[in-house]
Amino acid sequence: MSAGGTRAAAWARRAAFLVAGGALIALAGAAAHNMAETALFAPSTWFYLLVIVTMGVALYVYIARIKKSPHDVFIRKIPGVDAIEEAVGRSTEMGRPVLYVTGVEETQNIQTVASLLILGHVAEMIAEYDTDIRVANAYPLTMVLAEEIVRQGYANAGRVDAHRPENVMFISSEQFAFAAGVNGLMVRERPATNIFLGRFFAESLMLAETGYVTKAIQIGGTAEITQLPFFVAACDYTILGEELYAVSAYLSREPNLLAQLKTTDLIKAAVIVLIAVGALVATFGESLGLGDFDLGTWLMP
Amino acid sequence: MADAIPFIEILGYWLGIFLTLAILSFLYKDNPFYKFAEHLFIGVSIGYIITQQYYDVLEPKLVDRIGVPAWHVLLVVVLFLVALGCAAVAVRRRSPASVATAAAAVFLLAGAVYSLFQSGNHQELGPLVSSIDWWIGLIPLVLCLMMFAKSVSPRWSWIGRYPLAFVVAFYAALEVNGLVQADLGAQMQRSMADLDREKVNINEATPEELTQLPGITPPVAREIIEQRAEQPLSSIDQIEALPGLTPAQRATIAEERGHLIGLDARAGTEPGQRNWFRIFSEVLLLLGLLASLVYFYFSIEQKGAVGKVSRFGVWILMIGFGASFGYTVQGRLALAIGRAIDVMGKDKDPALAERIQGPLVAGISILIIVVGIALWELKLRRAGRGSAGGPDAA
Amino acid sequence: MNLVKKQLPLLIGMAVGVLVLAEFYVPASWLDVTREELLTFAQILAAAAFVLGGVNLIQVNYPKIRRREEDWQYKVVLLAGAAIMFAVGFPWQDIGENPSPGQVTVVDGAAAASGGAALLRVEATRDNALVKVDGGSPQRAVVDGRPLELELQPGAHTIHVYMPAVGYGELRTELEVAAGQTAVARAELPMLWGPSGRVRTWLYNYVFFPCQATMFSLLAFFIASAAFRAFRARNTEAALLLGAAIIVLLGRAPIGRFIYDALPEITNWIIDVPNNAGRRAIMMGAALGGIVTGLRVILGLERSHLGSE
Amino acid sequence: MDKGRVHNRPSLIERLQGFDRRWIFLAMALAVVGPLLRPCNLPFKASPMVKALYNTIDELEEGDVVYLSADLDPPATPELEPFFRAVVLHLKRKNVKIALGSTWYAAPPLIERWIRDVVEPQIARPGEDGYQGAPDRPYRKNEDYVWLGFREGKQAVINKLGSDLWGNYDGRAADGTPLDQIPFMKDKRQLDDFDLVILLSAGSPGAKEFVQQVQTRYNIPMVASVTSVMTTDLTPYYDAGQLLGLAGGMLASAEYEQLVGLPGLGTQGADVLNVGQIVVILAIVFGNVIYFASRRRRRFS
Repeated sequence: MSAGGTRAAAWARRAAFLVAGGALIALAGAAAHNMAETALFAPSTWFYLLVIVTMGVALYVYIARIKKSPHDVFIRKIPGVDAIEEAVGRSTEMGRPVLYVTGVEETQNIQTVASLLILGHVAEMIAEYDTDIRVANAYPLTMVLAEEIVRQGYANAGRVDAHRPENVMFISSEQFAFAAGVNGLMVRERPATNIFLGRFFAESLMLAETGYVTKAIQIGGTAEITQLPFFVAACDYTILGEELYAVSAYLSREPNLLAQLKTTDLIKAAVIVLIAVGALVATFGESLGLGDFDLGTWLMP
Repeated sequence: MADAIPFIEILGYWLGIFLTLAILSFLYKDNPFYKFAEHLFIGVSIGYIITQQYYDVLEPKLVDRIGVPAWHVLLVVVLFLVALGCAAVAVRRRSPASVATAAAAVFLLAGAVYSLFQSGNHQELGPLVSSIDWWIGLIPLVLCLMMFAKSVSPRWSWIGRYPLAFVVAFYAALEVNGLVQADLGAQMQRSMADLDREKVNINEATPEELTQLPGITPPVAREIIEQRAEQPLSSIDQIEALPGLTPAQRATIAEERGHLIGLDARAGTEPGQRNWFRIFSEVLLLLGLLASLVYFYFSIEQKGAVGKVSRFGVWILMIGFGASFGYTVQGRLALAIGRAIDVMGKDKDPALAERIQGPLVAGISILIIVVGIALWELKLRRAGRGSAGGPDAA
Repeated sequence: MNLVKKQLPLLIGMAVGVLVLAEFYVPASWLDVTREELLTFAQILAAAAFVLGGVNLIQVNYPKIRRREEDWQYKVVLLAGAAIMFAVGFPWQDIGENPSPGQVTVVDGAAAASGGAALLRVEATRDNALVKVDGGSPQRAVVDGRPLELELQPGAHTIHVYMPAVGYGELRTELEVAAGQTAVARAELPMLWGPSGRVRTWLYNYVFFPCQATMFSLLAFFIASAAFRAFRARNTEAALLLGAAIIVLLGRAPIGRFIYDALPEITNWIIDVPNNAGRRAIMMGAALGGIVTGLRVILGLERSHLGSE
Repeated sequence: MDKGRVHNRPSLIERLQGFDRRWIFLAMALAVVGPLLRPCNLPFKASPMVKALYNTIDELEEGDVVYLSADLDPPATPELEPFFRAVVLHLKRKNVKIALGSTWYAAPPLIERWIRDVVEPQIARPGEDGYQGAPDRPYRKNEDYVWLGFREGKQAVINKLGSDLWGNYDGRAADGTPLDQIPFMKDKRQLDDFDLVILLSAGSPGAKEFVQQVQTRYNIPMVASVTSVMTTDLTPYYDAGQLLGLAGGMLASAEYEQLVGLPGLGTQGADVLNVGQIVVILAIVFGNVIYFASRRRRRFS
């Protein structure tokens, strides 16, 4: 099996190399073909391309580095993350399930992806604690993924037998029918912990409110900023915006995710510096002898 | 013409009012009326979504492009798969049954393909099939069928990975390009602006710049331009005194005066006038932005100076969240107001509202729901189950 | 099988991602064409996903009815609702001959008309039909059980016979009459099925619309209760949030000006300065996060969305 | 023992904390219905973002064509329908042609209703109470306006509108009329060809996705009227000049109604907002008074 696996993997790598190489050649060829009529590259987009390429390269560099020495990576404490384990523990004590809501967006949404990543770790934790989980999904595709991820979480904890597929539910893709469905679940099953991670819209308040009334410990997190005030208001712990992505890295310590976090931080630092310099140049440029130079327009004509 | 509206429509309004109140009864507790309305709504929305998606997207983009009814193509694809599967089994097991099935499938397949070409309604199919465009049109159909594979059997769920991988990567790429331009680039550009932008000099400004000013509508801007062509304005007061203005315009301008954020703060009559409050605001905007970005910087422990900066950033974020909260409350209230206006018939033609009698129907609905819930609770109590859970049952 | 089951989907994803990504930076026309095709594929798949969702819901709910699980009666309501909405969404009138909305015939002789005028008689099969002549104000087509008769000036006219409700065929024609002629408009106004049909629109207007809108309006109530029971000035941050919230609430209501006339201005300033500063930071941070996650998907480093074996 | 019993009896504050929230629901219901029965018509003035929107539309000229994307569903009607009525009146007075489209499946019957009630008939009739300013004229289908229909696809559909609007709508209007037979649509092949894009957004996909996918890329003049909830999400776009005007929520719609002189649903609703918002503020204040009072008690005992 393992030999077959490696051989297949090797073939896959070769195939990947071929496809990628072929695509590149095709791209170059077609571009050359088009050169006569159009330019190879839209010059006004250079800064965007620079950002994307830098991020792509940084991602690979960080992955390599983190794989070599995974413990050298520093990430600041994120309040609200430690709360998840605590809450799962409390659920176990009370003998009540943990409710995990993956948000009301489809799988292609990056927040849903982050939520599903965190779900994997929560599922593992739950399998270890021998607690029950309920996962509520707003889209069938999300449900399909969530189910596999929960199964994997149970498998990682060595308890595949305890996984029950019907605990991962598709409620409704109609936003409020979804909220009502999850509310009904909370009222009926009285989970001791509610975890809302992913993209949320208007239903965040309904969910957090009902959860508050059922006296569950609530952890809310979304990058959908309009909903954050309500999570701040009604949840015990809140994961603010981008921290959502950081959480998945923090929990898993997985090279990929840590590299993602490091890459964003790298560019973020550059952005902070650029903005500060740009604003100063725009304001004091004339006294510094730079004339009308505007960094913003220079970067993004 | 409210009297011409068929009675069935009036009945519809009544049903709508009843369902509205049935859903609002959730506020008392979860109950059969709410559940009925909720399930009816979910059901209707499923039927609605499927048909809407079919007629507006799948039919024009998929079915019309293929040029034959989708079921016909589906039949061909299914038969093809059956034939292929049987052939594979036949080769491996050498079983006569699967050979026969495969042969039958191939025979039917040939028939189906033949009928595809021969069907009288689709005579243009021949040239269609010979075009590459037609074959490209088949790709999404195949992807759709792959997506449905999991519904048929969990063992086929891996087939669903193809459309899924396509969709996820596709949207990821769209989003990357959108984010880098609109949410990163454009915002950076705005943040690098001059902190000390001078007041708009109304003697020099373009009409566009003028209309950006509070209280200056395009007609007022035209007046200013006319006036300054004769003689430059010497003070902001002169705008109010322009001869061509209507009293309403004059009143608006008077309202928009103000040295801190109003017209006087934003406009001057000479070049190079400073707007100190604006400078303060721009500096705060910049520092607030940078501090909030520092809060979201994860590679450094937030202690000492960094801690202070990021704490300032959190404060800025919280003020923003407060603003967001205020707006959200308003939005939610508007939803309830909308329902109240609808039920009370305030948005309708008076004659129609007269026929609907919204408040009366609402009263009757409330009565029905109250009596119904009371009976239901009584029944539950008799059955010894106590009160059912509701939003306040904790 | 790993190749077919895992690597190949990933590779397809990578290829699609790179193409769509590159299209913005490389102004090659073949990339444009490819992108247009891919966009259409994505649209079709998005629509098909909704259909799949509906099918799944039926798959989930039907066993509940069969097993008589708790609240199974409501699932029957759900499935019935879906079935009815689905059935009425089909344009049944397209099967066979399409029913005509009626026709106008012009005959000689207009007994009731005064000299020099023509006559229009509207024979509508539906009592509620309305008639508009030359875009004027509508009139009932059936008056006291008798067909409407109108005098027309000789010449060209537009006649519009319709129902005051959606989902019926309408008769819209232009005709020319001479003095002394009678135009007879026979309006059948058949009831239509399908996307803009009678029953479907009725169900949308009186079931889908009020239910969905009311579901949302529950939030007005929940927000009031959350404000009372959960919204606490626990610390500096929460206090700032609260303070800003109250100012904005007052400043964004007409009453704010009566309490303190600079409140709307202060509100605008809060929105423009602190709010925009924080919001922009979040936006930029989220954009960076989104870009890296997107890149990971495109580069094939991220495969959790494909599930595991 | 006596002491203990005194302690066990719930204090006023504790009783207030256990207060049945259904009383708040009732207060809210009264706050919403009451002002509708007895309007007080407090005056208000338009905020800068709404005025900017008004000015942008006011600068359109006769014969211009706007693309109006109504990405909404029934719950958004109280906030966006008044704006739709007001802006359509404004456009009709200026004799601007309107192309309507949607990216939300829940919208089509609603938009068809609005077309019947607002776009086609004359809405500002001279001499009628409440209406100020010039009258408008009835709009004719496929001559003055076109209803293009709904297409699914989130970001994909918006991206497609930016590059190939005709392709997105498969070359035909919702009623099946080919677009090349509609004179004013002949040269409107993509969003950039329109003189202005007006967005009515109730969520995602909506104004945010339009700015991300097409506005910044093609530099399309764009204004948006959005639900209250989304407003603060979009203000940075307005501030950075990506949106030329922004109207957020019912009050903004009322302000627009006031600017065009068509007091309607928004103005009616703005009145109710006063009372409702005061109820919420009182709820926050009372809730916190109780919270702090109980905290102090706990500290003393």
